[in-house]
Amino acid sequence: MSVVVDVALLAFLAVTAFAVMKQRNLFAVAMLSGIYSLLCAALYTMLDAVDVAFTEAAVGAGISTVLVLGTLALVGHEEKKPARPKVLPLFVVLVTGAVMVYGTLDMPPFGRADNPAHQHVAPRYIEKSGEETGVPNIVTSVLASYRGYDTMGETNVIFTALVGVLLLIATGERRRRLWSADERNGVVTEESSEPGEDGDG
Amino acid sequence: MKILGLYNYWIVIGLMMIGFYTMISRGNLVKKLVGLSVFQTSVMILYISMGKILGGTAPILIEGRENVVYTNPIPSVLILTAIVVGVATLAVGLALVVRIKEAYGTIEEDEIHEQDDVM
Amino acid sequence: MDDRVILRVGAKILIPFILLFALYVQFHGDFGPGGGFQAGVIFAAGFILYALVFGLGAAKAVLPPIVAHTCAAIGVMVYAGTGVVTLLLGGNFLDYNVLAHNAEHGQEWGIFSVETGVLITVFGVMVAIFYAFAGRRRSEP
Amino acid sequence: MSPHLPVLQVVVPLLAAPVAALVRRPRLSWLVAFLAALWAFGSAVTLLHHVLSVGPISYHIGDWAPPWGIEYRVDQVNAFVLVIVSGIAAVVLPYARASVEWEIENERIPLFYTALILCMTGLLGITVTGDVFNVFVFLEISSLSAYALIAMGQDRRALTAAYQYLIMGSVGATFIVIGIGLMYVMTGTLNMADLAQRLPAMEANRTIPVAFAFLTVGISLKLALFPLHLWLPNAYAYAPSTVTAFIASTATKVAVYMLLRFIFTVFGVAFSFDVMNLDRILTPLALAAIVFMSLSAIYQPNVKRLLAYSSVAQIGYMVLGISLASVLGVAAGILHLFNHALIKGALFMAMGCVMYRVGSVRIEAMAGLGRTMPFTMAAFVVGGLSLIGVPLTVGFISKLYLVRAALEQGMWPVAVLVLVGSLLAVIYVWKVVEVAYFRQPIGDGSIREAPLSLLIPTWVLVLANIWFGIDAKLTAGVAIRAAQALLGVGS
Repeated sequence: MSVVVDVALLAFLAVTAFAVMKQRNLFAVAMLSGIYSLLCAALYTMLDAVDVAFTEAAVGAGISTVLVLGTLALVGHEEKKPARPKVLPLFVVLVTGAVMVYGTLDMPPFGRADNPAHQHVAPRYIEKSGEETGVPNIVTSVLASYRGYDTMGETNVIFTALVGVLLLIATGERRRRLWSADERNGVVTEESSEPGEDGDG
Repeated sequence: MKILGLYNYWIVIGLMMIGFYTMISRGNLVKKLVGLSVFQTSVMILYISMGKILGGTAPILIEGRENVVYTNPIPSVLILTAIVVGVATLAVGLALVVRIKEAYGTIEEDEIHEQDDVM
Repeated sequence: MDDRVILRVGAKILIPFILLFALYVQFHGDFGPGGGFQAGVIFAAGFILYALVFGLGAAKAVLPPIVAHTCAAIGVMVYAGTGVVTLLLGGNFLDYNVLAHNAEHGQEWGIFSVETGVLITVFGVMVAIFYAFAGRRRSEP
Repeated sequence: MSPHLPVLQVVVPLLAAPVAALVRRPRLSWLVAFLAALWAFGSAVTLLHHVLSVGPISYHIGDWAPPWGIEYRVDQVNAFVLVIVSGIAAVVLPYARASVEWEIENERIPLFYTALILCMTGLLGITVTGDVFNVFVFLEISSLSAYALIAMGQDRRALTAAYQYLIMGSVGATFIVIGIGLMYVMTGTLNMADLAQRLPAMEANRTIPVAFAFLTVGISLKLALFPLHLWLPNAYAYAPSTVTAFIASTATKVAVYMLLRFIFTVFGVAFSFDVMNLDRILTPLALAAIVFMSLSAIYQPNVKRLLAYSSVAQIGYMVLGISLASVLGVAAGILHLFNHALIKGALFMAMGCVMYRVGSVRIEAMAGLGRTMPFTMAAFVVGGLSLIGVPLTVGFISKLYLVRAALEQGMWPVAVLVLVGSLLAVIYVWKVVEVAYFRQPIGDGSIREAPLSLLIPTWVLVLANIWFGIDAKLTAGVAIRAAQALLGVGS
């Protein structure tokens, strides 16, 4: 049963991801990526990662979608160019994918209890966290105590994101006109296409 | 049996490739960021798949029961952090896109390059 | 205005429950899925819903941006401050065992304190980012 | 020394960031940032001293023993990098005050300093940690703040540069996460020392090489290794002067450190070079960077962009040293990491002075500055000489070690290419110097020398270039000990 659901969810995910790539109306893309997150959340629940599922649903389908929609309201929602395949990106992606597949060949099979990842650090969390921290949810105890420092970093990451967003678009008013630094002093402004643009080496 | 055991990973790799391709091949700046999200989310699925133990249960201790198999909590913990990082990156990226639109009047990569070359 | 009455009434009914649910998620995080981060997002979602239905101005009157920014900064300080307190009490950084007379209570306090920090920051950041995007005027092409 | 210094080194700046945001006054937040940088520098020097005299420190955060908890581990290598990052921050911040007031609008300044401290915090956190996932978390702190800081440039191209950096940086970070995940699935641990113990048992496994490949490519994106450097030139060219000076001399250096840490400590020199043959990829790429990027630098009409291309070439020198995988080679890489931070810091700060007075850093704008801004241009000349590698400067020491390391392995063509890189540096430095000293000043002659608040920090770095160029015993000694520690040979 769970295998069927698992396979079906992954198939839906693939279709959605493909639609995200193909769809040129960005509002639709925003909704599709929200759906993608919800499907992921469902998959995480199947995979016993309930905390992650909860977060993905709240963040991926909620906050991210709101942010993308808010941006689209400011920048317009039509992707202009008809998408045509590009050779170099396709090559890079295929190589990356092939390398990944090669890497999975010796990976421990999905879901086995004797996989090395489940043998080393995790058992102590499962056996001892109850008495060591008194918190039944192991994810919470690892997140907030054993690896609490990571979570402090994470809190700082979103604080950094806020600082970045405020620096960029804090005031309702448009920022003063951006100049090419050269205009200001009347020094030559002619900037013909620079040789070496984007590294011609 | 081995192939079936890896099936999950391969689909996820496919998802990753779609996201990565969307990100590096599209010219629209918002689309690139959505591609990035798909790419990152797919990596998260990969992590969560690694943590799953078939027949296990969510890693929340059940009192008074022995021999319960719990799924590995570590990937969950890492991915919770990664989700936050993902949305943080998305927010900064979108703020940049808003500013680029204001400065250039477009969010299409090739049109931006054209303008910079003329300048 | 009148045609949005269902939306307005609906939102007014929903928002208290959303905020309540956020608190439940915060405090139930020890026992079930949830925790500071999820609670912060849900808490922020309640405010964002308010802003969407009643307008950005009304939301900013309830929760001025400056408060949201302050929340974001204070949450980080609560988290790192917990670590500093454990240092002052003679433990390592973020060693919650020293926070109370025995280790288990100490852990409980420590986890509670850092989860609160996460809640405050996430709430502040999410609302402030929403304000920043929503308050920006559309640029002329 | 307080036993908690390794963690306080990072936590104090981390706490200073929200304080700087809360005070909301430009001057006050500058002060907070400056104090944070001073604290970081002081503790880094203390840590380095302690590590050199006593030995590596391991600090268990939360008092959970590794690999269950997160470990901070300070040894000869990262203590040295900590000193570089925090030292540059401590010099750049006094410089920042005037420069930032001029380039950034007043209401943004407090947040600007907040982002600057966050960037430093992130870099320090990456450097000091002994846990691979913690690396990723702090990497994102430093990257996100760097994207925002770069976008603060006055030219609108700063925005597109920041966006491009965000895209490439995020790909890099995601690759690093994939690599970490693959290592985790095979070993079940995230602690570096623990990984180093468990990985050798899996040499015949096909997953570990893939993890290695993803980590290397991801880090190479962050350190702008040719040909993954595309984000760097525009980002350096259009960012505010302070940001360029800080990021150019720290961010890529920390990325180089990450590369060192992963290939030597986590995977081990035997796996990286004998099994994966990393040198066969890194050496040609490093040489290509040195030659092609130096050539590109010659054609740049914007001096900051010219220096940015030169940075990609200089990263080539560092990677070249690492790819030799000998004590002398790795030491040369680490030494150049330090020296190049001094060189580029001084050069970009000199350009910041020019920006402050002239408002442009295009080559034509340098005309006559040798007369109107003598101290600034003198700083540029000394920095330039150091970049070329003239004796009595730090640049010479780096190249000396690098050439010796190459000759030690009989790779004389490599040594020749290092010297060719220096010759190319002569050309692009000369292009600027010629315009500055042999052309008539343009404009109405109102251009004056930069204020002392900019000149003094610039000259501090310039003098450091000479000081460590004459007396290289300290830096070279530390670099050699660091290299020995990384390669695991007698120390």
